[in-house]
Amino acid sequence: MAEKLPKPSEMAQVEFKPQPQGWMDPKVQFHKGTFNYGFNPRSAEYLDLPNPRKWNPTAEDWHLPPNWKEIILDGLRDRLQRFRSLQVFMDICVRCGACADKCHYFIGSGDPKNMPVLRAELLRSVYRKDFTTAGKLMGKMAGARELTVDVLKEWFYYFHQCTECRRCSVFCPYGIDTAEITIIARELLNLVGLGIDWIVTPAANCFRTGNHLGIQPHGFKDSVEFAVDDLEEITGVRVEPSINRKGAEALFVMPSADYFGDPHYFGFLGYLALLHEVGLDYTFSAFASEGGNFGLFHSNEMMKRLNAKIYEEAKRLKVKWILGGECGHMWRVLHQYMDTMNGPADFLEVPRSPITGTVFDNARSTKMVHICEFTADLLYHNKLKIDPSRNDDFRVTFHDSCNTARAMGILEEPRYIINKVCNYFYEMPENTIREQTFCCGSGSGLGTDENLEMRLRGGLPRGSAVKFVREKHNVNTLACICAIDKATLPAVMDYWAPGVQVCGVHELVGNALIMRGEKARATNLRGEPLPGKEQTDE
Amino acid sequence: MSDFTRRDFVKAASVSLTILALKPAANLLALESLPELSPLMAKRWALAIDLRKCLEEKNCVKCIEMCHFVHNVPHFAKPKDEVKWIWKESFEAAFAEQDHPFLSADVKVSHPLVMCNHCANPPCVKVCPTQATWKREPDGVVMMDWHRCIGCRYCIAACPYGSRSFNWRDPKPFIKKLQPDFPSRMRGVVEKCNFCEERLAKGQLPACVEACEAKAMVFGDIEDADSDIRCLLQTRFSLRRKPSLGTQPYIYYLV
Amino acid sequence: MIEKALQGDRRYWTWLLILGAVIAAGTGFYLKQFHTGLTITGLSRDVSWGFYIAQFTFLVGVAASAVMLVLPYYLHNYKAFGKITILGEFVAIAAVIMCVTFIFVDLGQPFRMLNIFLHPSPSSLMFWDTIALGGYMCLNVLISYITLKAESKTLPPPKWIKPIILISIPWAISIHTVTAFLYSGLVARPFWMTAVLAPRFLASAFASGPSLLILLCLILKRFASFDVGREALRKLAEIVTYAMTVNVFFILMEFFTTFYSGIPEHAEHFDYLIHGLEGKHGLTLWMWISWIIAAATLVLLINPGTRRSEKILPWTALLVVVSIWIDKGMGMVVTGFVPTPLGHITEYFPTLPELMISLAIYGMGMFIVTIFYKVALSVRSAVAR
Amino acid sequence: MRILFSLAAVLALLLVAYVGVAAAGGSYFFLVVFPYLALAAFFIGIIYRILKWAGAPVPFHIPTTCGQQKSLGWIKPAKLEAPSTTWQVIGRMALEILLFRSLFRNTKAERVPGEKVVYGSCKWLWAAGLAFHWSFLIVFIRHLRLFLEPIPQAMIWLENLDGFFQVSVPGVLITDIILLSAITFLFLRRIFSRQIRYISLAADYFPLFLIFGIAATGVLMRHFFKVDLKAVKQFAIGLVSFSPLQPEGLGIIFYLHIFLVFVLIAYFPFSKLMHIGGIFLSPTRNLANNSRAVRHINLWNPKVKMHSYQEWEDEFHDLIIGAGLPLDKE
Amino acid sequence: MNDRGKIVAGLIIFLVLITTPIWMNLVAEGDAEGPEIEILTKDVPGQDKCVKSKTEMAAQHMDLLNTWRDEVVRSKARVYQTADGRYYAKSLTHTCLKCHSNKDKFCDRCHIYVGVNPYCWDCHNEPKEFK
Repeated sequence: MAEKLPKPSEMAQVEFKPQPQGWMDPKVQFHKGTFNYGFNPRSAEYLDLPNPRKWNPTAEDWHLPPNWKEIILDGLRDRLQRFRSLQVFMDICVRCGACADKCHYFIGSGDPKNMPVLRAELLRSVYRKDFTTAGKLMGKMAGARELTVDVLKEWFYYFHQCTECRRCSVFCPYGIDTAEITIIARELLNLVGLGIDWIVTPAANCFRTGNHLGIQPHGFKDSVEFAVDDLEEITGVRVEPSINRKGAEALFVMPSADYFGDPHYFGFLGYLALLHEVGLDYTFSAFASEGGNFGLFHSNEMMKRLNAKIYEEAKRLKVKWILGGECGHMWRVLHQYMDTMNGPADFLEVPRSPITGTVFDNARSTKMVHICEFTADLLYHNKLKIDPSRNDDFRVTFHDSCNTARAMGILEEPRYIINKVCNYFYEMPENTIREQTFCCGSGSGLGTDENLEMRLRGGLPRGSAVKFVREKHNVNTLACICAIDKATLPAVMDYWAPGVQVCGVHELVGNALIMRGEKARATNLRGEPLPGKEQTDE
Repeated sequence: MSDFTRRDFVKAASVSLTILALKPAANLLALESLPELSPLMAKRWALAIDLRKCLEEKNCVKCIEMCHFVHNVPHFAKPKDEVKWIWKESFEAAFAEQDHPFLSADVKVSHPLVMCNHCANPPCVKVCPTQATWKREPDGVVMMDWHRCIGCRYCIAACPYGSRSFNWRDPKPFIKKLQPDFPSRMRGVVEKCNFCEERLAKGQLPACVEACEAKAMVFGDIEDADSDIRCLLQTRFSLRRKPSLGTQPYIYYLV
Repeated sequence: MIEKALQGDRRYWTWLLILGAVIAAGTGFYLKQFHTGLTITGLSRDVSWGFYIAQFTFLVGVAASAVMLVLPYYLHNYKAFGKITILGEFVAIAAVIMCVTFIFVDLGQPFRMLNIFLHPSPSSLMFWDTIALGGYMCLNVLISYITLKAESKTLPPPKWIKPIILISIPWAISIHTVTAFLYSGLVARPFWMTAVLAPRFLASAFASGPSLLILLCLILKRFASFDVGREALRKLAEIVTYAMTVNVFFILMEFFTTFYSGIPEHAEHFDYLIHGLEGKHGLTLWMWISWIIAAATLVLLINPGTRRSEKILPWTALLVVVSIWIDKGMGMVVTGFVPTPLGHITEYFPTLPELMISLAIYGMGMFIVTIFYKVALSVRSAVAR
Repeated sequence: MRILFSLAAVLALLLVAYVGVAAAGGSYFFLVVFPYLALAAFFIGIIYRILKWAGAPVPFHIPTTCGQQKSLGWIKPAKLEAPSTTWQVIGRMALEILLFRSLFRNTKAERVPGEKVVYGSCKWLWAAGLAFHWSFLIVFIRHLRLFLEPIPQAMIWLENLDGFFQVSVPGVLITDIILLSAITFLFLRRIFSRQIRYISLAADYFPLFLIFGIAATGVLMRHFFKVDLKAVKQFAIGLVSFSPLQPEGLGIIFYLHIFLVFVLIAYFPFSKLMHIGGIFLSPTRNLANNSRAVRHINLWNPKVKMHSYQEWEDEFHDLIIGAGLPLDKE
Repeated sequence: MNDRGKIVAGLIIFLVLITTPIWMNLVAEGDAEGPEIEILTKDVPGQDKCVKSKTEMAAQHMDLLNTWRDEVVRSKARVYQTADGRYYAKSLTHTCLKCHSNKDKFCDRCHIYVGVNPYCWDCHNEPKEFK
């Protein structure tokens, strides 16, 4: 597929491409590279999803159930009653257009239906037709349209071109959150079996094994041990993490990619080194071996099902609180949904760092602390010995992950850490960071090669911002705190800002951390020679 | 504008005269209140002040009092706030160019009346940014529209005769006796002698002229060769203030 | 971009708060003036323009002086001014706003301000001054907005702005020329009726404006760690040197013409300044201070050693501003009324309300400059980051 | 098409009022019947809409955080961008509602050579929106002088301030000018921006034309086709004290003006204009970012099929043993 | 989370605010007719008609006065001809106030009622003969 991709200079020539007859005319071309394939029926069956079957988005017939329209309209009615957000967002948009050019997909594709307002109108037009008087009476003039198979296809296409990054919501004068609309639209699509495999199969894996990748207990153990060996080789210190151990102080939960993916893995080494160094009494869980939650991309029910294991394990293992690794949507769920769905966590204690004594009051109900909060606190209290020069080969910029930035507000902590452990840190242009950060282009379960072109288009704003600091400050490293970022941004960087690698913040911490009893390190966690050690390494 | 206005004016005036003749009882109110029954009209109004006659009554201020009464000119105790339309000035102040050490003692100690000169080339009119002051055609009265004046005081800076006053504060409380037939002014506007244009319209002479018992002031149409003022200027030597500035004042001083 | 003005450190907010308090206090006095009338000022029938109009005149010069940056930078491509041209434009905008506000508070009937446009009088220089100042402000707002915006996006400014910048150069000259004409065409005021008034205004403007900018640059260097660079400062000092020299030269011209001809109407005003008339000499001390300072600054400026010293330069610049502020402000405006056309000597001194209102307007100008500078420097630092 | 439709609709409304009054003499309808119908629609509609929104629960706690969260004591939280207490939320909402905080943030994306995109701040929409809404509010408040007897002094002050510049008689009001200019800008923006024209519906143009019509007829009535104000006030007070009068001396322009006003009032609850109520209920703005500190309750928290640890342990029993991990069930 | 109470409270506040005219009039027991305006406050023989019709005057008297003012001050045109051919001096204080001699009952009552604050009276005064 890669050879079919246009060159960056061509792809960057984006034109605004409205349909001449207006947007109400549903028309989708399933152009290869811009959409995802339907789910594997076996995964759907495992999760008891409706209408499991083999189907292909490019085919004319999607094998919908005969009463599909009724199902969707009933589903919409039901959700209007259950979500005030949906009702309000359906009713109050004034189409001021402030959100239009805030979406990375719109900026990268020029497709008007990727303007957040129009993405929402796809659903709103149907809502108007069937749930408002004006729409029933005036039809098209009131912006209403009939729900047809073509409209449904349009939904499938465009609601899988939204990464639920919420950037539009920041700019909307009413805070209309397209992520919320996309979530509900995808729930509706799933009611008639229109899910994509890249979401449903990881969800099924996660439901069964505890993690998206389907790693079974022994695999998890092997991964951890492998990392312990690697870390010993680099630092000379053998850390001793435990798995499923009862009575530890804290349970550590991370996205499965951390111990199975690259470059996540180096961050995982960082955690191991750090937690060992400060002597936190923690344990992993092979069951709660995934903090990420593809259920978020499917439906709120699925999210709840996949999330339940975390509190269940915390209770079973009798820990006092939970520590969470670097991940974006994982933290969206943990921060905004977990306590509501699967709480109250009254069997846990308000998190308190045993090293510094800091009580994490902001997590007093959920009882789960972000690793960056934990580490920033350690650094602030000078509990770590740091040699930032070990990261001198990295000229770093920081990519705020959408979920941690706009659904959590964790902006300063990672920057504080990076500034402590690195000597060369540069911010990207200000309208592309913090709450205005751009998505990697692959969030919300869209990080597959099936839709690579769309991912790269969506990655243009981020790529362009990185390219800016690359040219200006010779930045070569993009740090982030999101597993999907780490998985998908390398491709985006290779395409838009070649020469920039992606790493986790705790990889940088692990590099700079001086551990007690460590040997003279010759390489960083990636096994690359440390600055100044290139010759002696021979 | 001037042509139209004049025609309009004359027509209106003659019409009202006609009514007077034809319908003596019908429009009583209309008639009574029509001031144009016999307006005084001129090609060019001018005023001659006989300095000699004026000197005879050194302490006479009747003209000033009358003028200030009929026009609701306020009286302020503080000279800073002062508003005046007509007043007496020392000879050297009024006629600096004519002043020299050996002037006759009479003249030296005289205090000529000064006021707006209703110049032919009024500098104040030129500078007004809102046309709140203008020279009325054809009779040359330098008019002021107190509804329009923004109080920038550019005209005060421009007037070489110091004829203009500014209402530094609300004048109403300082009007000794309110004369309700004439408007008072509001604070923040400039004012000056208006040649009694409101009296001319009613067929009356300027208040100062009327008030002068010594008949030291002669008011009339200077373009009319038979007018009294023309005769006086023909027979007597007269001065104008600051003639070198080219403003062409229409107040003449007979010496 | 204005959002940059909303983020600042404690010092920034304290400064704005102080200015806000000054503005609030002055507004209180203005309400009093609005209610009672201009009687609460020191103005009188004889001296009908005073401190407000003096400040107006001085500030028109400050506004016009932006051209001393725009011209070398855009016309001669003088790169050292690249960093400060926009700062000059911002000062110009703030100065024009202050000018308009000074006129506003000087009006007897401010509600009727729009009559200037509703009943335009082309024969009045005030009409032309309104157009010149308004147009100049629009030009500067447009130019600084467009160029700063391009800078914030790291793009070159659009091509169409170039001709507008070029128009702004003669326009800057025009504002001060027209303002000089405001005075110099009045038969009633011999003190102002001199053909050298417009050139003198320009010379003093090009001395005081850049001096003010030198001070602002040094303040920015001290408090906002923004260095405009040694070369730009030196060039500014050179401009001040030439302009101040010419300014003093023009003043001497006036002295010659007046005293050699000896026409009393002309000479009396100068007599009043030099030694007072009829025992009234309210301005004499001030004027002597102004002249002595002017002479001192010439020495400091012409001598390359003192001109280039960054220790001495701020003091020199301050002295230039003070000298011209006195000379072109009260000295220029009030003396036109002393003696009056009738030869009376009425002195004028600003009252407390007048000074407080003026202070508030300066406070407002500084507020605007602070905010604009904050925006510009934040945009720059964001781009440079 | 959508533009013309909306324009035609407003013109048709004007025609209805004109013909209704001028030809058919339906002043009773326009002064009594229709106003009460419109007001009834307004109140019932608004109550219905708000209660309908209120009827749906807020299942999840989903504020959009536009700044630093409150976490560690030494990190300065963005109290108004990521509020963590009720008062901070009120502050955020106040900024949003009174000053249009989010629109103030607006940027414009621009493509530049070298495969790059840059974003410049773009405040026109914010400025015009703010000008429009505030002047509309002041115009609305000003009109209360026709409904209140005696008139509160504050309203006289407001009117005097609004008419500060004494131009013409009666004086031109600043807010009238701002309102008309702002709405014109908003309309032109909808027309000339390709993106916005593309997304605009008839329902977007119609209120613009309607409000423009109201403002324009109001200005025409104030300055060009004057009507007897006393009659206007008699009508207004009669209306709100439920003893409607049909005073003499009301020109046709008055009927045009109030007919459009009451059309707007009646239209209000059934249109996007309800954003005035919706903004208060927007869960991304009106919730505190204290999701981990205070548990949010979902009233319909669903029962879902879970995969429990025991099921997991049973399925992977041998593998767990093989890996040497502890079992829960010995 | 149940916030319906808050929403209903907010709705009630909104309704109370927006219905200000209704309840304020209930409280004030406002009279919809407004104050009695005495049109003719002095009977002047021979004058039974105004310069324009009553309805026109009610709506447009300020226009008329404004025009009169400009014409008298600036154009020296001091006589007004009515549509039916009568002639009047253009004068608020002399012509209008002759019949409507009670400024309070004729002008002020209505102006206060509709909240209009003309500044004519800052300078112009009721002529002495009407006092």
